[in-house]
Amino acid sequence: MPQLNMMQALTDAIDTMLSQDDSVVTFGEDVGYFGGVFGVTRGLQEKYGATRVFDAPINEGAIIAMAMGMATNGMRPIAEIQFADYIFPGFDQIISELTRIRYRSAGQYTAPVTIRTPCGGGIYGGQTHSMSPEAFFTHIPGLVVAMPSNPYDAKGLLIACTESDDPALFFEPKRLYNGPFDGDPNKPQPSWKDHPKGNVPEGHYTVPIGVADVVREGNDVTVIAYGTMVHVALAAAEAESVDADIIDLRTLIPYDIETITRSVQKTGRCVILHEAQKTSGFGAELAAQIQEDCFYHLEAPIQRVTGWDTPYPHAHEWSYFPGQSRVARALKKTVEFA
Amino acid sequence: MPQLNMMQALTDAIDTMLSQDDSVVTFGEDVGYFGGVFGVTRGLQEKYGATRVFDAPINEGAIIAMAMGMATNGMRPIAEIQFADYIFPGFDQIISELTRIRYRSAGQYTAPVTIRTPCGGGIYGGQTHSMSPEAFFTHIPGLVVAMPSNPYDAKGLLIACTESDDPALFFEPKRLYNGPFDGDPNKPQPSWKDHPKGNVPEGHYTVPIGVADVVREGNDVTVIAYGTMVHVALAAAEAESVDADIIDLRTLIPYDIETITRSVQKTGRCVILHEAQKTSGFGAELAAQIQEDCFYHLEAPIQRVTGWDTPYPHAHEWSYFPGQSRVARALKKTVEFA
Amino acid sequence: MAYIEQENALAANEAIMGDAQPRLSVPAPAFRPGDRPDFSKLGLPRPGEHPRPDVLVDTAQTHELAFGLVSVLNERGNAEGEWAPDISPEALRNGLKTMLLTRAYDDRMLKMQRTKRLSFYMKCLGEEAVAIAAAHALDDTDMLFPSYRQQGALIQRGGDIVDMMCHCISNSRDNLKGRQLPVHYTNKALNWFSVSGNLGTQFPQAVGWSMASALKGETAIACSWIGDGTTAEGDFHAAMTLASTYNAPVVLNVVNNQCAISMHNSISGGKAPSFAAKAIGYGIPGIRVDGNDYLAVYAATQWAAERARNGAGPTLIESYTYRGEAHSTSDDPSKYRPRDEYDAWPLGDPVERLRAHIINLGEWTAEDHDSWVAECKDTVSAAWKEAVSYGTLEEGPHAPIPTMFDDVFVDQPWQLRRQRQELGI
Amino acid sequence: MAYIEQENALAANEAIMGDAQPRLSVPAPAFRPGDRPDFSKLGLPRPGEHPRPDVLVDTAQTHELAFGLVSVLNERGNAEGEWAPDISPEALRNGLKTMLLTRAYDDRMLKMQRTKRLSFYMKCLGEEAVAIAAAHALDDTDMLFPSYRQQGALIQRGGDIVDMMCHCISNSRDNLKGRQLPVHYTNKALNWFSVSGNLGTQFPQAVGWSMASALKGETAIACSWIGDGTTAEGDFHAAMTLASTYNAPVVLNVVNNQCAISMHNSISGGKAPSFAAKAIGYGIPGIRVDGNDYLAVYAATQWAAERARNGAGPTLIESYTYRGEAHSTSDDPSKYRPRDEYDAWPLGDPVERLRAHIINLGEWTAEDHDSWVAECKDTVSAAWKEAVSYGTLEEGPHAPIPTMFDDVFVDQPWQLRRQRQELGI
Ligand SMILES: Cc1ncc(C[n+]2csc(CCOP(=O)(O)OP(=O)(O)O)c2C)c(N)n1
Ligand SMILES: Cc1ncc(C[n+]2csc(CCOP(=O)(O)OP(=O)(O)O)c2C)c(N)n1
Ligand SMILES: [Mg+2]
Ligand SMILES: [Mg+2]
Repeated sequence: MPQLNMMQALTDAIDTMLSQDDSVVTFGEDVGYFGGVFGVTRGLQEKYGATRVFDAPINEGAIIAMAMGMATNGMRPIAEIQFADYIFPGFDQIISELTRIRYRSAGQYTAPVTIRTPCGGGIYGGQTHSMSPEAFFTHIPGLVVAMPSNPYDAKGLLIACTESDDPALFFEPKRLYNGPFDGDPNKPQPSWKDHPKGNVPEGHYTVPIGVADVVREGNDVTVIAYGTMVHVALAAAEAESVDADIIDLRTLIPYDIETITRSVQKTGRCVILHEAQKTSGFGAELAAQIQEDCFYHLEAPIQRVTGWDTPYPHAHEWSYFPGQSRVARALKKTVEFA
Repeated sequence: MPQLNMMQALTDAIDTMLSQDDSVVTFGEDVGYFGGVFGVTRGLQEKYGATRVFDAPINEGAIIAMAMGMATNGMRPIAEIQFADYIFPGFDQIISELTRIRYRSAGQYTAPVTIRTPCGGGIYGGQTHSMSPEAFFTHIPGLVVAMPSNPYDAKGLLIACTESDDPALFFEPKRLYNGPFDGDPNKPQPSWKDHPKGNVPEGHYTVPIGVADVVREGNDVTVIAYGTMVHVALAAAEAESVDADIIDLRTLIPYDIETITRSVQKTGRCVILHEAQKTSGFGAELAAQIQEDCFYHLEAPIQRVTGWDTPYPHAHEWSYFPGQSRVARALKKTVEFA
Repeated sequence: MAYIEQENALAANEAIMGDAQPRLSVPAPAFRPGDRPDFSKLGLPRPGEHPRPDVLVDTAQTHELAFGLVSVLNERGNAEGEWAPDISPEALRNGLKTMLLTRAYDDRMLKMQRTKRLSFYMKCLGEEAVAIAAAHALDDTDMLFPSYRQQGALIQRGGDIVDMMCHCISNSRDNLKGRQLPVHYTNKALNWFSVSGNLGTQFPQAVGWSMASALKGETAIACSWIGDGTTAEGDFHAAMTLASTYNAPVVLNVVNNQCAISMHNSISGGKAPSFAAKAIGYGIPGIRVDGNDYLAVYAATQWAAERARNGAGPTLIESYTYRGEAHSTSDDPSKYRPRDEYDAWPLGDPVERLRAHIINLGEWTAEDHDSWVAECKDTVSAAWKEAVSYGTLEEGPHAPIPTMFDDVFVDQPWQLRRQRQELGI
Repeated sequence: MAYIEQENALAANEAIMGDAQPRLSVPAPAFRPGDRPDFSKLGLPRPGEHPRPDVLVDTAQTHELAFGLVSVLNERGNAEGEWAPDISPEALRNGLKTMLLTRAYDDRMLKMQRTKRLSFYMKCLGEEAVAIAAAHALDDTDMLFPSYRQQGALIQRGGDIVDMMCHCISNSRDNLKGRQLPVHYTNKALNWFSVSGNLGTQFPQAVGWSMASALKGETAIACSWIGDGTTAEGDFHAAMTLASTYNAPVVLNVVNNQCAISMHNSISGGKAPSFAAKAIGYGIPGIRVDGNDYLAVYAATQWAAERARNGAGPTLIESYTYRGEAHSTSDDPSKYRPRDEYDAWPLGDPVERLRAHIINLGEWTAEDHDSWVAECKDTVSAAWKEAVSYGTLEEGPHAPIPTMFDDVFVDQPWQLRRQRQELGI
């Protein structure tokens, strides 16, 4: 099996879909000839032509509306939003239209659109190239929300989203494009080369929507994470040798409540991680549901380790990012709580 | 003191601000000559002229951007978004601009804009005239989010928001415009006429931002609600004679954590109510924070009674609305939990 | 916006030009309650005045059409000029009949709303031709992306009156399972998209739909309508930009009925010479047409559709008309415009104008007309009786409550399953 | 978009017109890597060709200006025609000097980015006149709402080079406390708004700002710039609509530098004859100007500003120019356009063109030029040395970490207080 980084795995997924299904098209800002500012669609216009892989005007609402219109006419568009920070001009088309058309038409029209967008910080992108806006979208009925943490899942989940008849929002943690970044900016950039999840099968396969992955088995505390924070959690647990049960959520909506409750009922303790700001972040939903479903089993308050309730600052990026030390502190505090 | 309904109280608040501060202007769709589709600005254009009270093009993003531009030039605009369901074309201007200008300019520019918008269901408005989208906005750093439950608070809070140098989003539960609706659509529409909170002082006064109001003292369970659900909670507690401590949050961001924890530490039990869909609703944030701050005191899981995770249906409006019976069931369940 | 409205809009404020300093202008309409509406200064072009360019004409040659007004039917009900379309008497009668049936349907539904049998309703009085003549000029395989005021086009497509009523009263037969506000019809079988409550969102979607059609090598095109007020939304610009960039086979209509609820079109249109003129900046042909002239609307739509089908891309059509009724049953226009303004409207009634034309042709008589009007009345009464026999909003039966949780996702996720159980169903 | 680009865009696809069926067109630029760029067919109007209408002219009389190109400086560096502005030699020299200082600043910052002293940088090579001549034509009390490529206007306003550098390296002297990406300057003291990373958002804000100015009876106007690609955003339409409706005293600029990162302007501009032509549909004067001609940009801005100050409202100015450098330090244009395309660009270099003009006037010499260039080099070197003495992004010192929690709200709410404590500061 070829060893791919996350960008290559995503290119591979789109290539696979374009080749097997004529109804698949992909477009977005700089997506055509150039192949995207992160190169995820590089080479695809040459391979499939300018009417299946093309540039789109700089209007994120237009991109999503175009995708939706095409989808209601039998296509399966994969639309790229260049940065998650720039998805908001398209927010209305997502919440009012894309995710409602099936419901309001009682199933007469469906819009199998997949929206790909890079998210997260750690690249000195400042407040407009670093956002993790996933929580907003988890409050929208009818939208699948996914965020992979490695190349294998990235390809399999993107194919699953594209083939799903539900609209899907697919977040790509850009700090993971080149390697399993564990939150330590001072270490040399790790690579997917020698990582098991960099092993990406050729051709078609899927990672099921709604199924989490337990990336580390443990008994003392459950850690729920997704995207970049999965690798931060692994490193922090390692460093503090905390016997953590670490869950890579992979799909946020619908999230895998069975895997979560099974784990929390085993450990009795839970720490939730995300890079996005804390207040009303997705960690709030998880904590609220867990305390309801696992009340008897909880031996400590559920902790949320997240970004701060501020925009993502440029110079203080590493004071904002919920890194290993903050995660480790929360793990210890939770494990030792009595 | 005059007895006003909620629309009159809001008109009074805007009138008060327009008369005392030349920098206050108000605009929105149908806000000018007509006075708004709910009549909240009725009579004000005649009184203050077409350059202080005026109609705006049907572009919610333009309305918010215009307000922000004016605010950075010394004005205090009160912008109306005709229905909360239609605020999303303006979402980008709110999250990327209005709420960030102070931060990204390090305080050089500020945008004291107040956005008023009617929210909530119960008027057979269907899925595009019934939304309660407050949760989305509670995840945005830098935005005050308020929702009054009665005419007295409506006037005082709107004045406080207008005078605040922070941008504020002011939700008006439209089902309360004419009376303290308690969730029972079969009873005759109640009126503010004979309600103590319909007693609205003339002239200038404020209800402080960030301070909740305990509308019923009790010992067995804490109920946290805002807007219409405050009246549903009161009626349900009455009907089931549950000794509930009922908190009217009034301000969602920043929310009054002291009042909440004081109450939950007293009762040991908590039920959270909102009309919006459940998943990642504002109830999630409240539950997550409460289980963290009151872990030792909690004797039962925190319950969320909310709208369903679907668009607001037309015919089944009253099966969607979290009415008295659902609230009562949650209260009993929580009080009896052991 | 255009013609005297604009001058009056400005007049309504202090003079603008040549002021010593910047001065804000807030446009106002020519007439408010109490004023005597007088449109004599409107100075519209005469019917037949505009030449009809070849459908493949270079866009740069079409600018005239955006500033003028394509009109075919003259005062005497005769067709004039190059735009006069070639329509069979049979088809003309059908057009007239459809407009009358739509009007009868609207009247009935309004009455029923007044007696609280509907939660809400919206009429299209005076705008029947805008939707019906356009649908008439298109193929049945072309997809329509309407706003809430093109019910006439649904009826033209063969929409069943009983079904439409069942939707409006959310009963057990409502094909939308009671989920939507009245008049937000969806009918895929008739290539009618789903009416959205959110203004303008369908405009760029129509462009995307038409692009897919072209990508698949199909000949079906898309047609969408928005109102004058809605042109201010970003989605108008999104649609025009997409259509221009990709040369999409789509007909984009702006129904300029002079107002948006209470707001005069000069609030959303500003100082624009016309809404059709907005097309110039996108390199798209823009045509302003007399929206109360069935033949003109038909001709313009046919021109645009033929252009699109031949690979020449999009057209923007502004239908210049007047909203004869309240915005909706929640509205009271007497609060913001003269009660008799509609009577003073110089472009007349689309029904009367087409009627006169067909009578002139000797293909229709006053008797035919009266008997059809009577027939329509009976049709809608009978339809209403049948519709309510399937239930009403107030008493039901509605779609079963559990269906409320369907169609959010393809498969119900655990959250919805639990919520459904919580509701005890 | 306009001229040969469009023909080529279409040529790049199968023929469109007259096809038997709808056909999607995806525009492409005239030249890609490997092609020999040849703009000889561009056929631009000659300098001096356009008459200059009175500033209070009726908008309807201005359409010519939207399709043409206002140009003043001819091949020989002489000013031609009615648009030739009256600028003192002193002021002309200042304009030239400011362009050269801006260029020296850009060069230095790019070098520093290449050596990892900055996280990111964006040059404005070839577009200096677009920003500097416009700012020059405005009053210092007029508020500027720039994009990230108008640093020249900030320098024209007297922006301190050291302060600008300190922002770009987020050091202890950064007036934005390290919160913003480099080049996202804010400088209220100089009536320079806050550069946003989100494209186009400042355009309607500028309109709102200018409306407030008019409401307060002040004479200051607003001026904003966006790029060709950004015109596709809804905020462009929002700004144009607001400006038209309220007759706002604002100058709205579209900097058409032919591309948006890798995308040719025909992706966002579609088949539009020009970006200036978009103004027609809003009833706003649109002027396309030679963006590499300092005098032409100055003249058009002055015309628009005077019009606004006299109560005649907004103007849209398209500056036709070419992005001489990469989009940003994250970009590699050789991947999508010919390396030598800039050299082939027919409108030349704004610096060389103004230089030739002032030399023709006998107000500047080659020696003056060289010594000023040298002086600029020294200035920026000295400035850089001073700037880094206040810290760098990598080593700091930065603004104190706790300031990260300031300015979110006027008063820190409990959430932020707690978070600050959690960070242990
Ligand atoms: C995004 C959005 N904003 C506001 C509204 C509220 N609204 C419904 S209809 C209407 C007026 C529309 O006027 P116009 O576009 O001229 O269409 P008309 O009703 O005249 O046919 C408004 C403001 C809405 N439905 N959607
Ligand atoms: C809303 C939004 N979408 C996308 C981007 C990413 N982006 C940054 S610059 C740019 C290209 C802008 O091109 P143009 O408007 O022509 O300006 P130029 O860079 O050529 O000066 C894009 C797509 C953004 N910053 N904001
Ligand atoms: Mg209208
Ligand atoms: Mg550009």
